[in-house]
Amino acid sequence: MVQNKKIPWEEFLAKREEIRLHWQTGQSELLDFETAVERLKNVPDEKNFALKLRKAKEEGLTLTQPRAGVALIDDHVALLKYLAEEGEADLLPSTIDSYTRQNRYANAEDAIKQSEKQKRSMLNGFPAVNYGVEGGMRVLDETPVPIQARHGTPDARLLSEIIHAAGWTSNEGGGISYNIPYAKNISLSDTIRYWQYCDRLVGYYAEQGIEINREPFGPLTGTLVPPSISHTIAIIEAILAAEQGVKNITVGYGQCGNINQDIAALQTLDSLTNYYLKLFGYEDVYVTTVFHQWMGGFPKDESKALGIISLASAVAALGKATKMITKTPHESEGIPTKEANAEGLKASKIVTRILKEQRYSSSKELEAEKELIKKEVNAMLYATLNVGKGDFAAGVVEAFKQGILDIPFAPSEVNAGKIMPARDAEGNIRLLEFGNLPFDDEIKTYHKNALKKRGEKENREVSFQMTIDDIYAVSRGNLVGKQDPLKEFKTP
Amino acid sequence: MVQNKKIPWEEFLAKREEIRLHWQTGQSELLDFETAVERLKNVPDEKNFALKLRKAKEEGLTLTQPRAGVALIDDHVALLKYLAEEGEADLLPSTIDSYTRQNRYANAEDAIKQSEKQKRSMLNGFPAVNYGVEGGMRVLDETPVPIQARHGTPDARLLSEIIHAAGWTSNEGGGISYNIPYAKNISLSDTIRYWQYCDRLVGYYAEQGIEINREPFGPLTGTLVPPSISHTIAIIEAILAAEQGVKNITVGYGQCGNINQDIAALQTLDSLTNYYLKLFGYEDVYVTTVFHQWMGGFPKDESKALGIISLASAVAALGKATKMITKTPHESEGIPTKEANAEGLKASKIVTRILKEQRYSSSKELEAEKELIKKEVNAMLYATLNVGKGDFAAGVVEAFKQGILDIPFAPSEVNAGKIMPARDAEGNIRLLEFGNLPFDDEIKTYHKNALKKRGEKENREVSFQMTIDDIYAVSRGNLVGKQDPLKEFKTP
Amino acid sequence: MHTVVIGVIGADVHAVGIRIIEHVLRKHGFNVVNIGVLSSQEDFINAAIETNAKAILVSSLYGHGEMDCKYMKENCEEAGLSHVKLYVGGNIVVGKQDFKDVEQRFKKMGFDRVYPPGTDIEEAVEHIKEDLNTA
Amino acid sequence: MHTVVIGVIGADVHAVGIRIIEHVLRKHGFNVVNIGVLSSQEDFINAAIETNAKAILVSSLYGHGEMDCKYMKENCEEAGLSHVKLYVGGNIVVGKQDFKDVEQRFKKMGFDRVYPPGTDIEEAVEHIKEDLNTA
Ligand code: B12
Ligand code: B12
Repeated sequence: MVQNKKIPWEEFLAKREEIRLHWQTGQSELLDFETAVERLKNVPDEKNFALKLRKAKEEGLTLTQPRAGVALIDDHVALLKYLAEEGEADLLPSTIDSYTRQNRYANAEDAIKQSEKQKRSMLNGFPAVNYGVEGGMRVLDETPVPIQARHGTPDARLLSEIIHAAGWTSNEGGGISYNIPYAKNISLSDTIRYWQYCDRLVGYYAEQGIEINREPFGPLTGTLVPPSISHTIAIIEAILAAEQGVKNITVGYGQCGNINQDIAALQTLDSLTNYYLKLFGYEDVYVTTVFHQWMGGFPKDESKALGIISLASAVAALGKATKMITKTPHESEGIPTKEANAEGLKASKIVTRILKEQRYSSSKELEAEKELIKKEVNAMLYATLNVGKGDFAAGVVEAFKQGILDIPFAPSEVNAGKIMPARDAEGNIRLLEFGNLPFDDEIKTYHKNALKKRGEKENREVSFQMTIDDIYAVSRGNLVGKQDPLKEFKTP
Repeated sequence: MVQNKKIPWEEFLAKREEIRLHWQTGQSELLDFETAVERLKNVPDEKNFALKLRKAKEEGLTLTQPRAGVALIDDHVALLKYLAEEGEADLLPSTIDSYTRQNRYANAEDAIKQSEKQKRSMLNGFPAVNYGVEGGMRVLDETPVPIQARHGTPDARLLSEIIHAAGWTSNEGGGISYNIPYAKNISLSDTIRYWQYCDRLVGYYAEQGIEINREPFGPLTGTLVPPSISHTIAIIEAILAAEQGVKNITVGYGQCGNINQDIAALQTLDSLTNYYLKLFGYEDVYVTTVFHQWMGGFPKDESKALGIISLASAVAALGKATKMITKTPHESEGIPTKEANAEGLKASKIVTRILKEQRYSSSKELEAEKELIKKEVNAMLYATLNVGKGDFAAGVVEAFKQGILDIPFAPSEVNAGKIMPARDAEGNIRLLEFGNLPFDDEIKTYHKNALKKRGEKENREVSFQMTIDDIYAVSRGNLVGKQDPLKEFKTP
Repeated sequence: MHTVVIGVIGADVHAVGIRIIEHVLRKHGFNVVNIGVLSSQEDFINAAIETNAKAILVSSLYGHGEMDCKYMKENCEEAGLSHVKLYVGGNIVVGKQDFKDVEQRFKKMGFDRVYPPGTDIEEAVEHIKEDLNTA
Repeated sequence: MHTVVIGVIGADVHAVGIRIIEHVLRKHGFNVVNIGVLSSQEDFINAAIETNAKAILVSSLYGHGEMDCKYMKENCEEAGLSHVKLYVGGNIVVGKQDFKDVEQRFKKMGFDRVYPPGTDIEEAVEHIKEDLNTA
């Protein structure tokens, strides 16, 4: 049974030897710890992800960071440079391709060759394992700001080894958040172990005086996820990381669309993560937050996409998110061109800068929403701890089995998939079906009443059709999905 | 001395004969009242500006309206059609060119000819007087939504006659708002009289059962105008219009940039206008509000411009403005292409639609800002009434003379030009110099303290340099202007 | 009642669209076999053989669709499924490309119908009905 | 201390930029004659004659600049002001046009320097100093 216990050093080293054999680039001498530590110590402060986040939080700034990654390293470097210079990105990513995420390095190798031949990227990201530490170093050296790996990899151990040795000072992911939304039938025990390894690695570097940032993937499926659910996962992953020695953690949240709910979510994300980390004995972890611009389906029209991007930026800035992952006007179509990516960045940048001196005022509605989130998070955390007999790692596995933790629209079979979200009349994400979530009647009644009101307003039943309408809504220019009375289903 | 008294009908008719002689199109038979009334009665409801605004207010929607106007009528019609179809504009304008605004119809005629020759618009708007009632009718008939004339014309009497006879059911302007920001040395008594005429005309149509909307120009100089000042002018112009029989009025406000101040402004604009109209005996006027997207200098970068446009849209929607005048990504450069204009419209549209179910919550900060605005408006209105010995029209003339009313950065010599605005640390527009504004010490101290805090934060003196920095700020990507320490002045 | 196999091909985990496709096809009376995300060509083909399906709807969102769909038609034919209609949709290539080009490439690969990003599934339903009833 | 005449030409009422231009030129030690908005060519020329100015800065924001500036150079010459440098800036044409074209058109009309939208006035100050000291 997996447990929330720091991996013993010898065990870690033994595993490490094994993992370095997964692909030839694992054998590079640059992966030897002495070399890697040296390399990381020489990363200048302004290229250290963890330090830049600390500074931003202190100054009340919301930093911008795009998604970006292409198959060929020359193009990848050029792309990142462009996004920093023309796009004014404060932080850079390297989005990893989907073959690498599934550890299919041979497929990635093929695709690199094909991309070279066809002179266009046949991959949806940068195959960092195939390019190895040397490639990663080049990417960092030729770009002006800190770099983070962003992916969706259930088993990112080799990838993590490579990127950190290359001097990349942040890694996204987690045993839950990179499993449930990104896999079909990988066991949670396995992915938690894999990510304990990645965190232990960062913990080791921390012991050497090197601050590396870790970021659980906040938005999960990006599809109508209620804030309390993503918060609970983020807090558990923060605790799991802290146990392995991670000292700098960014917890994340994807825009829901109702501003009051979004601000309540951002404020509680910060306060609750800090609260529970301390409660469970992790005293010296520096917590920052990341806001993801709308993660669901985007409208096709590029100006409308920029409208949503800018609105998201306003929310991030008012909610004092430390950073924000930006979208692009090409979102609904495909991986963006560098120009489209920079457009999203620039629109985001000016909005966050214009609003940097402003905050969202406290109000009755805001405090009510925060209370609800707090209660729900508390209920899920304690139920998880309970079924784990006091251990969060064991608890997560059991909680997912029982549906105590449940993520809407997840592809994973490990996930119960019994809850169903829908928006209330003001666009807040509420629950239609609670599955086995450990919520008391007060909470459930709150959700039910909210949805009932919407039903009354729209003069229709509260049902899965609302959920479907809500999934389409933003891409069609609304937040609360409208039923289309013209669309009647006929049987063939 | 000009007075706030309904123009006697005979006097109006006599003036009318005279005005119709100002340019040949004034002699069209379509201007005869019988024909004009007939025409207006046949305008379908969905093309009636006043009715569409009523409906939007009842539904809590914020409608979108661009600026647009070119020299040649074919191009103008095509432009408006495009903005309604591709840009999804809810309302259409016809922005009038600057020669027409100065009643220089002969210059406009030249420019039309030149435009025909050069095949590009040599005018910054549509010369509606030159095209006459026939032209205006064609514009309305070939476009799908209500049309309003938007201009900046001190003497718009002939223009107003022509557009209403053509079936356009809204006219922007006012004796103060189309003088002080738009002229150098035209007397206020004259422009108030000109606009009393325009209002009397609308009042006449109202008596015939035709609802026409009138809109004082809210943002004035668009440059750091504190909300209480533009509110005061808007309310006075609403009162002057109501006296002449206008029944449907849209009062306006230009985005300041601090969201709390902007929402406070929008809410008080609606409540105060209604309050004072009733207080002074105008019971049956339907009031709506218009929010102008940022009216100061724009950034050159088009994505950044769209960022500001979208942010403005969020504020308009949360503040429940009935409509919003949109800007475009070309704002800093010149009159936009139709594509750029549609881009601004679409970004605006999606943001207002996404937020349509949401409102801004009441908070301590919001109520405090509203209180301040109310006090200031009240002080200026009563001082104006006082120097007018109970008459608002006479009062305005005297109040401007004494600097009791004073608009920052106005070109008009009628304006005292003694006040100076600057932003506080959160970006609210405050006053640095009060000139002769009739504010009590409590109000003045509030402003002074706010600016003092900014000075302390930025470690510099509160001075005109702050104002200059604030004027540039948004175009450079900030709200609160940053001093540029590199820029030291040397004498040649 | 026609049987159709639906799923998301390759290393792709986008799970939302396919769920709605399932829902809509069911409402239209189809017998839907949803093999879910992360499905290989073999998974599609086996499911089609087992259930005697008349059509396969391949969804691909993540960008690798072009590589994942290579030789799918040939593999279907080899498995004796030449009669089975092949549909593909989603965000089937990397980046915003001219859709006419993309459509041609996939038609050459043997797909009967190719759908651009964000296609309303109702539209495809009409095509499927048409194709299966005339077939 | 050089004298320069500044103003906004034609039916143009944009009053903010010119105010800042005045402020900055003063700080740099120029003797500034600001004739304000809504100024005709004659206003500029008369002011320059009266004050013996070395340069005229024409600001035009509203789009009619091209028409308002027609024959301005010729009119200056006629008034005996051939030696006076002519600058123009702001948003001097209608719409977003390629600035190189615009610059050429205005240079042909006799303007010594032509500035694109949003020019930092500090930049122009350097030019004016240069032009007037070598003149
Ligand atoms: C939500 C989302 C995610 C979620 C998915 C959660 C989950 N497990 O389901 C998360 C965050 C996990 C995610 C991950 C990734 N994503 Co993603 N994602 C999206 C997003 C925003 C919405 C997709 C969605 O759910 N739409 C709502 C549903 C209802 O619509 P739909 O999927 O388009 O399906 C409808 C129609 O297209 C049509 N349809 C679909 N298939 C078919 C097939 C046929 C035959 C027919 C007729 C019709 C049809 O009918 C469906 C129902 O109406 C899209 C962009 C967008 N559309 O705005 C990107 C997008 C699909 N993702 C993309 C990418 C690259 C990724 C990642 C590789 C990288 C990353 N961003 O982290 C990973 C991939 C991981 C993997 N291995 O697959 C790209 C694909 C790029 C490309 N093709 O060039 C997109 C387009 C974003 C972008 N522009 O970059 N993603
Ligand atoms: C504020 C504003 C207004 C205010 C002006 C208030 C007032 N009385 O001053 C109001 C709302 C009244 C207004 C009215 C109109 N405006 Co206006 N306005 C603006 C806006 C948003 C900002 C201008 C400004 O104050 N900028 C701040 C100052 C500091 O910058 P600046 O003016 O650019 O000046 C600086 C530099 O350009 C440079 N500079 C300027 N001149 C010169 C000259 C020389 C020689 C040099 C070296 C440098 C130089 O130095 C200055 C100081 O740094 C601009 C668009 C923009 N820039 O974002 C449109 C803009 C100038 N307006 C425009 C138009 C069309 C109008 C109207 C016709 C229509 C309308 N929108 O109602 C009327 C015109 C009325 C008239 N007869 O002039 C257009 C002009 C279009 C074109 N050229 O193609 C613009 C560009 C907007 C647009 N894209 O459509 N406007």
